[in-house]
Amino acid sequence: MAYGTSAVAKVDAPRSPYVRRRTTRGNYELYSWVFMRASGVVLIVLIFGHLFVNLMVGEGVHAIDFGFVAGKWANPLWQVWDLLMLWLAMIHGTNGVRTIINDYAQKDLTRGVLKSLLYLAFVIVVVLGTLVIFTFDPCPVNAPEHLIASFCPAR
Amino acid sequence: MQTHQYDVVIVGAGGAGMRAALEASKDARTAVISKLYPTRSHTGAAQGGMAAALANVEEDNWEWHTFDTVKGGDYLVDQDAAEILAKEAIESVLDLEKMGLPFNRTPEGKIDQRRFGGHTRDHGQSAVRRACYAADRTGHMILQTLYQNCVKQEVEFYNEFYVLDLITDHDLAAEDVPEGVEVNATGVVAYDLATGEIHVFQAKAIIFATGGAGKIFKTTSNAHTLTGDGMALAYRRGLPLEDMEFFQFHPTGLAGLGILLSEAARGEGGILRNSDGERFMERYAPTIKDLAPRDIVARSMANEVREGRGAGPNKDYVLLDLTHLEPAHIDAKLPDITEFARTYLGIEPYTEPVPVYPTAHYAMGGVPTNVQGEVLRNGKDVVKGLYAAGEVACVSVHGSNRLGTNSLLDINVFGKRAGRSAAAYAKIAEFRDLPVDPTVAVVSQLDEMRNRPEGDRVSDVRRALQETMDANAQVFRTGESLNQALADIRELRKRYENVSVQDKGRLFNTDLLEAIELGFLLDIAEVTVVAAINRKESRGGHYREDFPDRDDKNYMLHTMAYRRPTAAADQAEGHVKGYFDHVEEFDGYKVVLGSKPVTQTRYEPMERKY
Amino acid sequence: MTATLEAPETKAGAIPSFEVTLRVRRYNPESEHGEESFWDEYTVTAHGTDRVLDALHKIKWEHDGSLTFRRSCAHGVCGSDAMRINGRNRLACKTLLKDVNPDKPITVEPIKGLPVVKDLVVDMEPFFASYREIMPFLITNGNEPTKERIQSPEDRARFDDTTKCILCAACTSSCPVFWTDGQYFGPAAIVNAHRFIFDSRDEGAQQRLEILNDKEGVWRCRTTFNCTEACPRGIEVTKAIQEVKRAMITRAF
Amino acid sequence: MWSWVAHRVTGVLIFFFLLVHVLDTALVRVSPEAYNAVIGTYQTPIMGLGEAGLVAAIVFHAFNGLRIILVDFWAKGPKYQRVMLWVVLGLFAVTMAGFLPRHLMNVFGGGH
Ligand SMILES: Cc1cc2nc3c(=O)[nH]c(=O)nc-3n(C[C@H](O)[C@H](O)[C@H](O)COP(=O)(O)OP(=O)(O)OC[C@H]3O[C@@H](n4cnc5c(N)ncnc54)[C@H](O)[C@@H]3O)c2cc1C
Ligand code: HEM
Ligand code: SF4
Ligand code: F3S
Ligand code: FES
Repeated sequence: MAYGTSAVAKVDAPRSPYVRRRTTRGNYELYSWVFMRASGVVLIVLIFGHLFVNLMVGEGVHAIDFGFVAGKWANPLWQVWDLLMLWLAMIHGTNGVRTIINDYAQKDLTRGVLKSLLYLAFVIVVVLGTLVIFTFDPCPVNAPEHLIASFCPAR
Repeated sequence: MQTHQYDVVIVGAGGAGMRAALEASKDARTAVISKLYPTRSHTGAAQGGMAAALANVEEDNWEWHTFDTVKGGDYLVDQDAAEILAKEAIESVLDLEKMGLPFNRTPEGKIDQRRFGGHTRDHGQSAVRRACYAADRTGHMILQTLYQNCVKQEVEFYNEFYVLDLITDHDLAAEDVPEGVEVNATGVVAYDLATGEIHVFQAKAIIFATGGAGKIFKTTSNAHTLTGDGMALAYRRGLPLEDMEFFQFHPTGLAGLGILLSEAARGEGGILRNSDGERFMERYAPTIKDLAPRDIVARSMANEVREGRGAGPNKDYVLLDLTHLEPAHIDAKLPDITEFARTYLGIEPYTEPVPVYPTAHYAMGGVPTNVQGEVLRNGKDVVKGLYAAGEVACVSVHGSNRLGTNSLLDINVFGKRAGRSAAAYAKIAEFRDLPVDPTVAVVSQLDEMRNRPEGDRVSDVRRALQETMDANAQVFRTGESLNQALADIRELRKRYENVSVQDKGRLFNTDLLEAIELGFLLDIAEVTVVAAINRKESRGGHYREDFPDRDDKNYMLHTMAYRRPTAAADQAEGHVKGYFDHVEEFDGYKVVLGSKPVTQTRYEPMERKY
Repeated sequence: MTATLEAPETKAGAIPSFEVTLRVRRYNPESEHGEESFWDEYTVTAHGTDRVLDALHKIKWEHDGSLTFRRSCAHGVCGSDAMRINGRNRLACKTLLKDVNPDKPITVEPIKGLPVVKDLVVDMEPFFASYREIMPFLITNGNEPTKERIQSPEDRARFDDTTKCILCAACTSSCPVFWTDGQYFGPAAIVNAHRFIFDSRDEGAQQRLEILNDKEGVWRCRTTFNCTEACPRGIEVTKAIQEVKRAMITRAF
Repeated sequence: MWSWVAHRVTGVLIFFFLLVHVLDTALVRVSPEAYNAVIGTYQTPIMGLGEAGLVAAIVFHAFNGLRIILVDFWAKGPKYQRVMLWVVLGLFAVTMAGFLPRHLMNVFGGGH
């Protein structure tokens, strides 16, 4: 019956005690939880549709170029489709990353900074994306002819 | 050292302690001190049920329940207390239900009841459904429910605090205090496990509810922490212990392990069989067979094994057969205990019988109290401000053998009573001065133990104690075996003087506390054996092969064991020449036995047949 | 009726024994290791029906008295000895050595996410504080009935599963969300809230739902199922949490 | 627990891709040349593999997301969570089996 003390590996010292910092009640987390699920279901349709059209139909990635995009957005269905996808995915994703930050950022400061960055990125991307979809001009005036869509008057 | 002041201090947070706390904290500033987190007390291990003549499923009344209790206890029961127990049972079950306890229900939605050993209708005619239950975790639900209500009432707890001394204004183990002189309990000294600090609690009223002492035996259903602390502390202050020779051995412990399989298994139809497959209880108790009281069943089982009809490779256990029951029924009524069989023995109770053997289970004796929960210091005087309830106490509702389901009842009925009495007393009483330095004894004991450089191991001494108790003071006892046990205990006492602990730290030093607990175990084992040697008859849980019959003429008395200075008189109250006049000398003190009459109201002792 | 194969043999000598090594993560601020945790390895002899708790006792009683852990009942009903055994939370008294592959060293660590006090002992206060916060007691209005409250067996069955909890903290301390910052109420508190929310006699469900509708409440649960796998009482913990979530949604919409 | 870790990781992965993806798509506003130049890099084999990984991430995240939703709203969900995880992995394999050959052919084969 052998017994040996061996201080083999060093491991982290235990954490110091804590208490729950504050109560933060309200329906916010509830709505965000429901939203994650609702948007998830809708996103499945939107994203799979998107991927399918972009990557699977015809020649896949190789078919994508300016003309392809222009052609798609000429159709209001795809405009709405992509807009919805953009918004839902961004809100869903931002909310998801927010939870993750809440989980792992222990210090209030780190958490604040990370979240600010997150929301900033959210605003930039959503605003930019929306603008692009709405102000998109499928037939820029001075673009080389071979790049633009076949239905443009310039061709 | 820290000092606290409370009107009522309760030691122990099991069922009895918390039931008392719920009562006391309504009217008095109350603290509960417990060496375990409350929900970890051993009340939580109780499985089968809690008796009350609710008559929800069949005709029943509290008088029948009283009779069964008296008869089950082999007539050594104080009948006034048993009446209270049976009468107030109904209210205490309803109390628990109102506190939220999720009892199993009848189809009409009332509290369901089931059969249990020794519970009969019409004074022994046939088995009756009297045990109220919540699956096979009734104790768990009681403990949880009481704790929940303590949370609701914001009861103050000191968890993982070990009470190591009782402070009284007269130390009866050292001085001679004549009958009638007032003795007061004034406080307790506790040890905070987490920090190693000593705390003194001054109180107007103190309630002991520290539970049992099963760890004096090796094979036991009791927790590692059931080391008889409360009994030993009272005993060391010279307060008597009553009826300690009566220890209940539960018939169905998992063989070799002692883990309990509730009597509910038999209540739901389980059958005991020997190696021939014979339902041997038909021979020993033709009327109620497997549901006879525990002492009878345990003895019958031990007898089967002794006579070579045990099962297994060593023929050292019998079998509990549930295979004829529907698996769905087993799952609904006995989920936990069948799980034990699977986990610990790898046996599937649906299809295989389970190996069982008697296991040390319940201390019928303890700190004597009256029906108000007040602790007695002899046959009649109470210790002012000291109360006890639960397994630590002996109101003597269990006599020489407790009926299944009567203990959960006991802790509720008498826990409540003790709590109420203590709060009422605290209202009229004043705080009494503590000695100048109340902690000396405890501190020096701890320091000595901690500082002893090398010595015997605590675990070796404890194992030796448990082994001799199992071998010599178990289901079958003789004068010879008991004297052997006593000799061993004397020997072990010497070794105990010399044990040392390896952990010398202050923080969470469980090594040190195990050493202290071993001291309690030795005290309890000593009284148990001395009392057993003196009782030369067989009654209930105490079976002397050299005196196999009950002797009402000479022994229809409660044993009262007093620890006294060597110089004290060799007679205690209740001295009966030739019967209750045993004196046992130890180094530095002696144990003097006396007696206390049994209160009889309406039931004359009869032969106990089932 | 014959005895079965695995029937225990009480006679010494007849019992097959084997050697088993335990690798215990220790922490003792009073030792020379100070605030640093360290590993100790012990090899002891064990028998067929021995549990991890028996092995720990053997170490404590025969080799190293300073090894510290909590235990009481020794058969899985008091909830004292939840610990991390080979990376999984279990009760030491319910884990048979032969079921955790005794051929390799068995690692034993304190449960995660609660402050360690000494060796395998953690500070349970934060855990019980969360429990107390969810008002774990029956709340009723109006007059008490003279006899028991009536409850049908079906209504009683509704919350049976969650009445089994022994507050061992195996679940909460296995939850990766709880590990992150310890602010989450944790599955055990929710289980105990569930026990009352779905008790037909109780009238405090709204208040409890309100309490758990917290940033640190049920919504932090990410259905990782660790708790369900850890629960020694076999409670379907995640299911209970989901039922509480659904009750909140029904209430909000 | 590992399904949750994977869900988390894929979620973050997709999120960062989305950021980049919106930005590059925004280039269509700048000029067709710029857009095509960037999109052109998507068509290299390296990016093609990356893209396959992304699709894998989305597919897993999506199916596992559905599993989570079932756990949340279907009373028997928690009971069958493990079964459903296998179903998710199965569907994932099937979908990828349908997608990968085609995609890789487009990336590597294509002859453009
Ligand atoms: C396995 C099993 C099954 C049972 N089944 C049934 C049944 O079905 N029906 C029935 O009626 N009875 C049953 N019993 C008996 C019954 O459960 C017990 O007798 C009863 O629960 C004892 O309750 P208690 O409150 O007196 O003590 P416990 O519940 O044991 O509580 C003791 C308390 O005292 C504290 N304590 C002890 N020493 C100290 C100290 N030195 N300092 C501070 N605190 C201390 C402990 O921390 C604990 O809180 C069973 C017993 C066992 C072991
Ligand atoms: C394709 C359809 C999608 C479905 C069905 C889906 C579903 C879900 C669900 C149900 C959750 C909640 C998980 C939880 O609470 O435990 C979730 C979380 C998340 N999702 Fe999605 N999602 C989809 C697409 C996306 C997209 C496109 C992104 C990126 C922009 C994304 C990023 C995230 C992130 C970051 C989380 C947080 C993960 C976590 O907290 O662990 N998801 N998703
Ligand atoms: S739910 Fe299970 S794991 Fe969690 S505390 Fe209760 S018994 Fe322990
Ligand atoms: S482990 Fe934690 S995340 Fe939810 S399912 Fe259990 S509480
Ligand atoms: S010691 Fe009680 S649960 Fe393990």
